[in-house]
Amino acid sequence: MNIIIALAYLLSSILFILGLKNLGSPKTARRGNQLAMTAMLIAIIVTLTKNEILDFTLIIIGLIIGSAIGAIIARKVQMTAVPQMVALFNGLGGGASALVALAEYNRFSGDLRIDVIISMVVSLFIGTVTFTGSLVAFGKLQGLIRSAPVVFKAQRFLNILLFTLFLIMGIIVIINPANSTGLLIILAIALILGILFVMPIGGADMPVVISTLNSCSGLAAAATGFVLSNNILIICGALVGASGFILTRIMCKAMNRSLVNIIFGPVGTVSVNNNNNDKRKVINYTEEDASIMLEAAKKVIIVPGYGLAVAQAQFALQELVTMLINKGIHVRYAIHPVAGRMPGHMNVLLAEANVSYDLLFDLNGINGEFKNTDVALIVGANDVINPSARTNKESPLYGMPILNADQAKTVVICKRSLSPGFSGVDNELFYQENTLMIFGDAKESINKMIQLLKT
Amino acid sequence: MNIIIALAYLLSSILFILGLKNLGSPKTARRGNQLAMTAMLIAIIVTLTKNEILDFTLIIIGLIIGSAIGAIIARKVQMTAVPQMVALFNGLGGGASALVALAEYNRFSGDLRIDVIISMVVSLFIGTVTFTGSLVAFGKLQGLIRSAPVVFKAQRFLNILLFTLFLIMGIIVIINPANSTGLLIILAIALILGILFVMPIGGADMPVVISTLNSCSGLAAAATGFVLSNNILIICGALVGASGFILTRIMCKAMNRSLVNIIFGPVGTVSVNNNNNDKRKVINYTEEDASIMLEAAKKVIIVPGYGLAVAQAQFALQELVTMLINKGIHVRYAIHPVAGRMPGHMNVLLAEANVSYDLLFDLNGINGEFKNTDVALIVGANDVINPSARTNKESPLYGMPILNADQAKTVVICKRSLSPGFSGVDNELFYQENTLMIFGDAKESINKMIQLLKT
Amino acid sequence: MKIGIPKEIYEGEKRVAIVPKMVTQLINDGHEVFIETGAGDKSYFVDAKYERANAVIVKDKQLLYSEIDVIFKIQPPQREEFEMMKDGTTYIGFLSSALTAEFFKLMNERYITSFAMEFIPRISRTQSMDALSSMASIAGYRAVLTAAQYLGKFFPLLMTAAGTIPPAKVLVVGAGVAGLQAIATARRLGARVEAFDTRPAVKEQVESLGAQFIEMELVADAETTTGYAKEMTEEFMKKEREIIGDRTAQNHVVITTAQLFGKKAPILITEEMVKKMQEGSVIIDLAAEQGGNCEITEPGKNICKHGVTICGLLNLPSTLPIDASSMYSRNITQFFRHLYSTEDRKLDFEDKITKSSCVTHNGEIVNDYVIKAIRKGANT
Amino acid sequence: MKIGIPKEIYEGEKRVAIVPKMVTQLINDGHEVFIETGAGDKSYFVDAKYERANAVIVKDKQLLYSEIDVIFKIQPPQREEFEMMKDGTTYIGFLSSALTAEFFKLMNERYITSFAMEFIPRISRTQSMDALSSMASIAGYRAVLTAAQYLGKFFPLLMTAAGTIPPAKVLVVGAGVAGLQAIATARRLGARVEAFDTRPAVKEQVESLGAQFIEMELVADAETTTGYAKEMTEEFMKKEREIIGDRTAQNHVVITTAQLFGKKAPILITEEMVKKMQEGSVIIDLAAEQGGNCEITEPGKNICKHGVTICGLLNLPSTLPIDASSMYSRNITQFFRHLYSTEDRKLDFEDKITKSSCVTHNGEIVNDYVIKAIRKGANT
Amino acid sequence: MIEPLLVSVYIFTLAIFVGFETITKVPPLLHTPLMSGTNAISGITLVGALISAGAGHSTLSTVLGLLAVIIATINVVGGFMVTDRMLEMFKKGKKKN
Amino acid sequence: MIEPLLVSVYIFTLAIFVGFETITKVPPLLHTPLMSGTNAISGITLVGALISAGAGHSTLSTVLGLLAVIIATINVVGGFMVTDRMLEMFKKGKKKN
Ligand SMILES: NC(=O)c1ccc[n+]([C@@H]2O[C@H](COP(=O)([O-])OP(=O)(O)OC[C@H]3O[C@@H](n4cnc5c(N)ncnc54)[C@H](OP(=O)(O)O)[C@@H]3O)[C@@H](O)[C@H]2O)c1
Ligand SMILES: NC(=O)c1ccc[n+]([C@@H]2O[C@H](COP(=O)([O-])OP(=O)(O)OC[C@H]3O[C@@H](n4cnc5c(N)ncnc54)[C@H](OP(=O)(O)O)[C@@H]3O)[C@@H](O)[C@H]2O)c1
Ligand SMILES: NC(=O)c1ccc[n+]([C@@H]2O[C@H](COP(=O)([O-])OP(=O)(O)OC[C@H]3O[C@@H](n4cnc5c(N)ncnc54)[C@H](O)[C@@H]3O)[C@@H](O)[C@H]2O)c1
Ligand SMILES: NC(=O)c1ccc[n+]([C@@H]2O[C@H](COP(=O)([O-])OP(=O)(O)OC[C@H]3O[C@@H](n4cnc5c(N)ncnc54)[C@H](O)[C@@H]3O)[C@@H](O)[C@H]2O)c1
Repeated sequence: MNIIIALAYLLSSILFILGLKNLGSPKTARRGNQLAMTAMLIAIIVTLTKNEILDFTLIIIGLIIGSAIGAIIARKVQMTAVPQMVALFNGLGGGASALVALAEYNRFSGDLRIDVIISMVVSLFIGTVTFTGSLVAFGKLQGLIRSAPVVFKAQRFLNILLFTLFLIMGIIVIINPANSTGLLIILAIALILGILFVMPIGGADMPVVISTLNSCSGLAAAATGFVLSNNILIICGALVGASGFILTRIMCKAMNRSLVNIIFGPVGTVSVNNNNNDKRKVINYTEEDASIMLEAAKKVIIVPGYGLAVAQAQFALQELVTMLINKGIHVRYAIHPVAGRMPGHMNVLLAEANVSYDLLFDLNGINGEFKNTDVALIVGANDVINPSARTNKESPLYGMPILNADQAKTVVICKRSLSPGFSGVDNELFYQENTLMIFGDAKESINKMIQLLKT
Repeated sequence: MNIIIALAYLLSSILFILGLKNLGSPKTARRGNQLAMTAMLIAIIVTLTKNEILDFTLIIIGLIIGSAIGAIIARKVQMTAVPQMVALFNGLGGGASALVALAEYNRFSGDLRIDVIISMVVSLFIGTVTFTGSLVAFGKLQGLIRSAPVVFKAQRFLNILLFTLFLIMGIIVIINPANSTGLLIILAIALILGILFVMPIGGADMPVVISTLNSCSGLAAAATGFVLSNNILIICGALVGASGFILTRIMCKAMNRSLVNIIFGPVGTVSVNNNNNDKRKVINYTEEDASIMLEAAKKVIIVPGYGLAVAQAQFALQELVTMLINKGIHVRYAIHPVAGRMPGHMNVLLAEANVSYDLLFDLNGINGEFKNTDVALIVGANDVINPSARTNKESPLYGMPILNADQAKTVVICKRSLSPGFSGVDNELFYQENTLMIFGDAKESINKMIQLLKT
Repeated sequence: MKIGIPKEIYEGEKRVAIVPKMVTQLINDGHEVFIETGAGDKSYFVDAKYERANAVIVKDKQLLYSEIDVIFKIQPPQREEFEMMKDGTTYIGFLSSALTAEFFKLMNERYITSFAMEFIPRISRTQSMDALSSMASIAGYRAVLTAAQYLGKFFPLLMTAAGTIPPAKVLVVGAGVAGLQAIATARRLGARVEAFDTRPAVKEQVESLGAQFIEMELVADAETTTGYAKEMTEEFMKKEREIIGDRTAQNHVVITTAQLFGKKAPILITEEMVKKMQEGSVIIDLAAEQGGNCEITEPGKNICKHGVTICGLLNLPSTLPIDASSMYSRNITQFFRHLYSTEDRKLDFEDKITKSSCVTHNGEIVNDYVIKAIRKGANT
Repeated sequence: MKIGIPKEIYEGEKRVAIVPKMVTQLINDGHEVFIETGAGDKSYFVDAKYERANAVIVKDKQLLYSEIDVIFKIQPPQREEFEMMKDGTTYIGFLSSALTAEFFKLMNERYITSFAMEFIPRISRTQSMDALSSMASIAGYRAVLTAAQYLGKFFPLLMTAAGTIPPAKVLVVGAGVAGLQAIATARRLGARVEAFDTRPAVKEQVESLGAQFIEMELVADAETTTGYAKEMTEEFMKKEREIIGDRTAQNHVVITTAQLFGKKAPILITEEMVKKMQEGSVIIDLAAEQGGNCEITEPGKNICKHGVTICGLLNLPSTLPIDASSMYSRNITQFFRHLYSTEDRKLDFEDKITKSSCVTHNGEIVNDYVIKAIRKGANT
Repeated sequence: MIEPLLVSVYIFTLAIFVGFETITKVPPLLHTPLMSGTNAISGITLVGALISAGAGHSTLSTVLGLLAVIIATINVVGGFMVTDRMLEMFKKGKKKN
Repeated sequence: MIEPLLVSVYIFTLAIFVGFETITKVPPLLHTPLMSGTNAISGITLVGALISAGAGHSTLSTVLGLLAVIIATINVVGGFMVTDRMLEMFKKGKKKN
């Protein structure tokens, strides 16, 4: 190992670490991505200077083709299609690891140290599973394959069988590295297992699956690093493997599911209203999301309702508002004439919290403003923002003037559940695309937001 | 390197990392220490099984003597003398690294790879500086040496001179590893530099110095690891080096000083009242400290005063109280009859924040309780807890009944400065040994505590 | 249309049915507004303000009545007012306390179309017309102020150098609109407040205002389909009085608001219970209009008996004339707009709100509820 | 010692100088307490309660006076009371409004040792004896309640289906003890409050209660060494009236408390300013006792002029008799305890508090302040 | 023989720790960008592919290597660019698509 | 020749990162225990001392090694014990002496 190359790789690793660190926080994410790009560039250039590399033409061609395709996809893809793109890219990464393992195997044709052959088998297996698994995930998200979970009877049994077979073949190959058929069998098993692994999982759970596969592709890269005794591959692979694992855990938590439940769960779709159509799916957003939206906003309108009184969240709410105002955000309260359970209920509450009267606007005073507002933060209100009062003649609310919170760019709603308010009418605003539902007691939710905005 | 040993070292490293991580948080600190102990035990046992080691008698004797001395000191030392003990131990650690470097030098007597000799020089130098520096710090804290900063004219010049000399000698030795005189000169320079480094720093800044030296002793150990190509030394040394550095930075921040300022500052003592005697020194405690004390408390009494009104901190305060109560802590408010600036001022405030009347106690109702109270949390009050009203006949406050907050086990006082209250009288409670002063706007301080108690 | 606002002649009435701000709105809607001179004086809306809003000030009452199509009033018409009304006029105002045989006779003789504000159904979209709610809010607020005025104690807790003054304790019986407002106001002033109601849904509402709810084994269906309280059995009432009796002796102020729509108010506080109260306590009986929740309440009077002051105040909203007029005026305007919301400004008796609130039309009683009540009265 | 509490005979006075709780404490201190029958009736402390506290109920006033060593009173003695006092008795109560030549003559003739509650120096350790503060607190609280009672508007902001009711705006002039309490109470009720005072230190205090402070170029030394406000130059007063005049036209309620210790109250609101106020506004003049801060205030009366109600209420603390009595009673007890705190129960004229508060002793006027005032009066 | 493997294991372990510690709390709105970013980083396998493709040993190796280079490059370039696009639009606080 | 050094540098760097990341925010009351704890950990140099002392090369090496063993052991044993004492008393929420 040439000393310069080693040190350059070290520098690259450090940049990768810093990049990853920055990627995890909203404020620095973009810089993080750029750091990681730089790191990658250094790693590539350094590798090209290695004297193991004899033939550049093919490499250059490969790089150009790959870059072109990658850039075109990245540029053309619709923002809504990003998840499947990530899946696709991820599959390619895994596939590349597997290919490298195969190439190296071919290069040394059987003359392999035990640790190298172990690494090869691992790299091949994980890389391939990642490859096909990701492709299936891509297909499901892109609508090429039926998104619903595909379950058949002996599935779990088959999985176990195949996995056992892999273990046996793996041992055989490791004992006798020259057994190339064994390696091909492993390849085949991995191809199938990847498909079987993802098929039974429903579209809604795909993000978690992709994250898991992402972690795997990191591990595959690390295994490739073991094959090549290349530290940067090991470090980056391990980084991605570990952080991908953590990310998967975080995502599971956000969905209130466990990973085991997602992978082996009887039915793989999350849907709060099972009896309703697909549109009525609700994502559990968190206070972090709300705080990101609030922080990025220029104009915010707060709509308090009866739930604010029940939660006694007025003090917390006002603290949040003061914080936002101090951050230069334009914040107002919109008070619906019948919010709460008695005339002036909201006024009593907000007066307790010493909210300046100048921040309070009544329906006429503010209803035109929602459409210019970045975030409408609804705290324990329901009927007073129910759009069915405008449109649905059957609704008991029909004819009651409502606050046009639905016209805001983003609507953040804090309440404990999807249950209706005083009038007992369901609220379609909860299912609107630009709505973030934050479930929980309003006071707790607001307090969490305060905490998050402080840091 | 034997594979079992290598893996055992790896395990030990992992335990060290986990131990260090746990040491950083109040709740897990003890477990962290135990993990680190376990890790150390594993590392020692594994080392003893190494086949490089031929002679056990001396080692066993050394271990027994060292353990005995260490255990006796640790057991006998007064809690107040802990800082100097840490300094002493730290010096010994640095010394040990230096000794190992010398021993290894002697063992290979000149026949050394360049990286090894570099590492040796670094280890010897840093280890020795740590050794003498720590001993001086110990002497100052123990009162063996005058604690005040010792400054003489050409000091800085001398330091630079010696350091340059070290660099020159270092290069000479590295070029010609057989030059043992050079090594001894380096040793001598390091001995002197350690002393010169710490002498000019005053007693109050010692903790920061010790932390810096601690970081150095970690680096010395890492350098020793380079000498011996021993990974666990490298890992642990780096861990301690890095975390010690971070800790130093944190401590400097808590003292509102920079490291540079501490080491090169013209006068090395911190004292808020320079014109007063030593007793009137005040430490800047932080909300973290307050929250640790509050969390560990069983009984808490809150004393609000006029500052609560000025800061409009009543809502935050009540939130804090609710949190503490939910944690099972017994919390009450003590309302002094003339707290604030009008009769019933505190009542108006606390009623705004919806504080239940059942939590409020007047002077007669609660004054006997302070002595059984773990923490008295004073929020913007001053005159009403000024003990001079009890004892000092000259004080304008003399004869006014006060709340006996000073009798609580710990007194936490939130105010912006040391300035006096309405009556203009200085308050000796601020300088009492069991008082934590938290400077800052009461609302901000309380809000920080809330945040800290939440995690 | 031509809208007329005569001066209220009911004794002690200080409100006016329309305030200048609403005059402007009605004129913008294309109506004409006639107002009797001095109609707003007692609520500080002087003629000049109406003039500025382009209302026509009419000096003579009779002239006013003869000019207009629609009368906006608050208090039900008295005999002399009937006599001035033009045949076929539309009348809007509170009516429920005046539904006597004589009333119907006079109304129908003159083919007056009359609407009772009380009969507007209480559904989501009528909340802006709901004068019962707006006036009850005022009553609840004033009840507490009156209690604070009569009570010889501070409402809030005060810990001072001159001793600790414990807070006043306030009991609110009946946590409807007025009761809730009373709770909120008393809490604002710093009193310890507890409340009781027969409808279980109220518990959460009371607690959301920071007051204690007094628990009692409640009857499951205490609520009618329209959200009003049902009349209770005598057994239940006995139990309720026991529980309230326990509490009245502990509290310094008792505010009662228990009403049953269209019935005499239930007796919740007996003289026995008053005797057991602390000297200096105050009872504010908001149900005085319906006979009172307290046995010894004398409607319209403040009496002091057994050391307790018992206020049987009537027409509390009128004691806050400025805002009461503003609110009522908005309610009646919104209602009027709804009634004549069709293109051709004809009444639509298919509409639920119009149908429920109309009492007499074209010489006949058209209100189901009234017809039922008359039949029932005739039977017994 | 034998302490006696005669019934207050001053018109409208409902307080009593000692409440049963304090009787118990005095008796525990080793004194005897005699109280005239019915003395506590108006504040709901009936004889039975005193009896339970072991006071001796005395039916005959004359008998009471002749029995006792120390008299606890609130209002200054009237002629008929002087006549009943035994020679050499000690008298404690408010006195400053009664310091006439006749008073001194009567006091000294009978060798009465008299203490004025108003003259207790306002230092840290006397806060528990400070009846001026405790009574001012009550006045501030009652002032707001009275204003709320007279104002035809809600105090709080209400956004309801019947329209948005803007909050009442309250201006407090003079933010001493009474003013601050008024601010706090008005804020509690939800009003928008602004305040003005000549002492700059008050700004922070006003803001700490959530009210706005009206800025004016203040005079640097507006405060005397004892913390009271100084009398201002006429030029300053003119400027002040201008600024206040701007504000009074904006506010619905004006509460004035500006007083200068021992002087006539400054005129801050002229009739001109009243004319510019909104119809229906209310002025509560807490300085009525000293002539009033408003030019047209009639002390003791509520008048309505230019559409504005001006209340010149006197003796507001007496309208909250229960708590006012409790607080005064604690003040006077603490004061009495201090006076006779020596072993031998002799007065110690070296003591600052005793010295400043004593008016007459042994047939002579002993109070420096009073002597100075008399000399000054004699000069002019 | 075993020494390089052990070194790799050490490095792997430490890197795992670094990976665990760096990502601690990520709000859901960042989940996708972060996933996309780490995905691009895992394209580091490109380095391995370059070596395989460039070593020029056998044709099969070279072809496999070339294929690996192409797809790994797609992963890297596409991954970073998509991530950047996502982060850019999200920073402006626009509503989700 | 240089390879082992490079490996050591990699491991050193990664360990530095781990060290930086693990300690982020420590309240002042924990400063002393943490310092004491890391100080004990830095006693890991004992491992080096053991090797020096046990290798039995020259007397000087052995003596130096023995000395190193003794003082490093004091550091380790004393350090951990003092830390534990501190943390124990602090956990009970007693007041700072
Ligand atoms: N103002 C009046 O005078 C008056 C009088 C009578 C009736 N009303 C009627 O009351 C309604 C008022 O509308 P609104 O939007 O204020 O209230 P709402 O429609 O009743 O909705 C209140 C919402 O708050 C949520 N909530 C309850 N407790 C909560 C907590 N602790 N934390 C977070 N959320 C909580 C509930 O959802 P979860 O259970 O999912 O949390 C509920 O959906 C109108 O229909 C109005 O007509 C008003
Ligand atoms: N209650 C009454 O009726 C009445 C009337 C008149 C006078 N007084 C007198 O007022 C005094 C009351 O005692 P007290 O203990 O309540 O008050 P205090 O003795 O006046 O002390 C208040 C303390 O609050 C601090 N403070 C001010 N603003 C703050 C903020 N934003 N955040 C944190 N701290 C803040 C100040 O210190 P920093 O500047 O360092 O922050 C000050 O030392 C007594 O002397 C009493 O005699 C009472
Ligand atoms: N549009 C709407 O949705 C709307 C509008 C206004 C009011 N409301 C609801 O209608 C309900 C009635 O309001 P209201 O104020 O007109 O009622 P009300 O004036 O008829 O009665 C006052 C209260 O007294 C209570 N009460 C009756 N008998 C009692 C007894 N024996 N003991 C104790 N309490 C007794 C009732 O339950 C009621 O809460 C309220 O809950 C209110 O929220 C709904
Ligand atoms: N022991 C103590 O420390 C203690 C006890 C009680 C009161 N005090 C202080 O004494 C001060 C006086 O209290 P008070 O209520 O008895 O005062 P007060 O009744 O004599 O006067 C009321 C207020 O009117 C103000 N005022 C006078 N002239 C004015 C003018 N021209 N314009 C506007 N405002 C004017 C005064 O500044 C004062 O704030 C207060 O600040 C109080 O805090 C101190």
